[in-house]
Amino acid sequence: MWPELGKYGATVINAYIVTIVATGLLTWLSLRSARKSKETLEKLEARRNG
Amino acid sequence: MSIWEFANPVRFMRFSGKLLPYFSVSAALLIVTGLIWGFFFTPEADQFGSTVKIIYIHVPTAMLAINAWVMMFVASLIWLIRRHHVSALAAKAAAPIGAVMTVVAILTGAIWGQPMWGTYWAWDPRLTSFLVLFIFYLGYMALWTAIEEEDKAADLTSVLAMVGTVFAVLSRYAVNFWNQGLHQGASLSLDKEEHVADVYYLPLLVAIGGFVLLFIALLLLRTRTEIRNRRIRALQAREAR
Amino acid sequence: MSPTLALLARELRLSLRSGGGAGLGLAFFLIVVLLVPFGVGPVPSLLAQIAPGTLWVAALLATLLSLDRLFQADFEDGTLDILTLSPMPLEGLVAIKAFAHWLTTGLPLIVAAPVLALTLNLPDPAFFWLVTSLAAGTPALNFLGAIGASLTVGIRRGGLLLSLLVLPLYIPTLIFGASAVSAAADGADPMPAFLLLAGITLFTLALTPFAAAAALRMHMR
Amino acid sequence: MSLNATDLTCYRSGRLIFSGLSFSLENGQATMLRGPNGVGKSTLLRVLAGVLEADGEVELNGTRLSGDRDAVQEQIAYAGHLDAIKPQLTVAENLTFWAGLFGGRIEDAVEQFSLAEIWDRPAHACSAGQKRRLGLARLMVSERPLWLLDEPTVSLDVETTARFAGIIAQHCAAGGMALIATHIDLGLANPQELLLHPLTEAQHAETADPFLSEDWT
Repeated sequence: MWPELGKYGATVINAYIVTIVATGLLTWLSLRSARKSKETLEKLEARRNG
Repeated sequence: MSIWEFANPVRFMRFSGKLLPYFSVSAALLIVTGLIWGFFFTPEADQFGSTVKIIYIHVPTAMLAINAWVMMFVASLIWLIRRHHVSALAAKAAAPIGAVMTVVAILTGAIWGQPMWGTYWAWDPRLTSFLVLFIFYLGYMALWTAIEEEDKAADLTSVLAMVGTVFAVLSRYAVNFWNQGLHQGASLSLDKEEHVADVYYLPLLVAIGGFVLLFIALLLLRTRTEIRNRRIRALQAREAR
Repeated sequence: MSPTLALLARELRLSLRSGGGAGLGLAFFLIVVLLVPFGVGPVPSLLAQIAPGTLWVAALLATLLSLDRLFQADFEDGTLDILTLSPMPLEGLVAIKAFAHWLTTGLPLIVAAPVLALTLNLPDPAFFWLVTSLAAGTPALNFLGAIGASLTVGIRRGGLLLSLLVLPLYIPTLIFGASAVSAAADGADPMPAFLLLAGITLFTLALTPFAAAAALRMHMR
Repeated sequence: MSLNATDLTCYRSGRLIFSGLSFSLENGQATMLRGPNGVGKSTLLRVLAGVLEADGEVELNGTRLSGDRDAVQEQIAYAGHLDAIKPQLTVAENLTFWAGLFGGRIEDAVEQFSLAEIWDRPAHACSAGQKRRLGLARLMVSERPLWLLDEPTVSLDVETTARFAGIIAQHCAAGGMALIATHIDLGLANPQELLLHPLTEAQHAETADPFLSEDWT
């Protein structure tokens, strides 16, 4: 199943790892800030309406 | 109904909230499909060996790195002309995504260059241009954070996006001139189109589609965050009065 | 006295007075260029090869040094408000201020560059092109700087941000300017690079007053 | 000449400063702009000068600010909180610069504001009152019909204030106009008054900021 990567194996794996880590980090940070702002806003709205 | 209806933040929130899950799921599906297909089920190329598999990540991220800036340029223009807040905030939200894509494109390019050129970094016009683009992203984001009044920040970053676009393009050609002028550039490049045969083309297309959808999903998510932050600050300012 | 001359005279006077920073850029230019041999070693052939780039990069950094005051003082003391009411359009005002800035920072560099080039062992045929390329290229540095200065006016610690914004804009000018000198030093034809350099400068002179004036108006409203 | 403002509404960073403001001034009139702190007097003056943007229309001698801003601005002299003086330059250099830029004559201004005694002094060595005199002298050298003055008498002594009131009266008598935001009585003969009222609670809630929309979900 695992493909034969030959002498360039490390190169290919590294490139994939870098990409996955970077986009994963970006997505995680985006989600985290989204959650934070959503919670803050909900608290504010609740206080305004309640 | 005109497209500008969505420039209203409230309407944008409703509509983007509905779309976001679809974009997220399809982005994940396409990226996973494209990358698995590319990584496991495509043959090696004569010239590149297994490093050809890097195109499935390098090409989409490089495309997004440039197109995110183009999108910021258009969004900034819309803000300057029609003064739709969502447009300015979308440009702000796109910058970090574009910057990360640029970094990934540079890193994957450098990692690929190591076995191909014998060095991680060659002042290849393409790599160099991406480095320049990255600096433009940094400056753009830094200007956003430096100005406290949001509308003023939107105005000024838009001007920077205009000027930056012109000079990013100029730099691209200048860098070409410079590299050829000084020494023969590395002629081997990862994303030269003639190297892409059908076997690689289809999974590449899927991966590109996946990354574009990922960009849209992240853009919607981050724009929503920016809109919420604006509302938070506006509400807090009103309470403080 | 015409408005243009009045403004130009005031700008020159201000930059030559204490705290104006006209001499500072030149001193900075000297120091940067003289530091390079300490960094790379005193080998004449090596210095000769890096001389064009060194001189151009140093010129670029020296220009940057006093840019942050270009509009800052006028913004802080209310002069900018009055200037917008003057018969001169804001675009013209930006152009004159940038031109005055070039007279006090760019021009001295052009004069000092050949002397410093001697210490770097620049080949003889390149001297003419060093001066010519700096004369054709440095105005672009000042005018592009005006964009950065107008964007960062009124920002705390704007000087650092200014460098980050302006330096990438300098890339085309740097490339063509240094290439022209290098080509002359190597016995090649410097004209292609020089013409492109001049083109970039003309383009910049035409574009930047509008961008910088727009940014200043945004700051004031 | 005449100055007409129609339905001026101004927001600063999403906050309403004043709304629906209309008034008109005739030539030969000095008008006191009055109202409590924070009511938007400075903002109004800057809007009229075309430095700030506002909804509504300003018309000076039939020229609309939104139509031809340069033509309107070329009839205006503005003096704000800041004197726009360069401390490195002498009084003479400061004033001749403004005269050169606006194309006016300096003799009258030097005499009226008694600048001769400090003529060659660097501006950084001047007292606050002297700087203010220099700043106001700019009004005369710019030779513009409409003066927009924001607290012009701050740091002036009683005598100079009286003299300045005389200068304003002179300017108006010669067909000029002046709109002056001030807390003190300048002692002008029958000046007009323009009173700005603080916003009501309802107006306070009013906002142009789409991020404060009530139908948020």
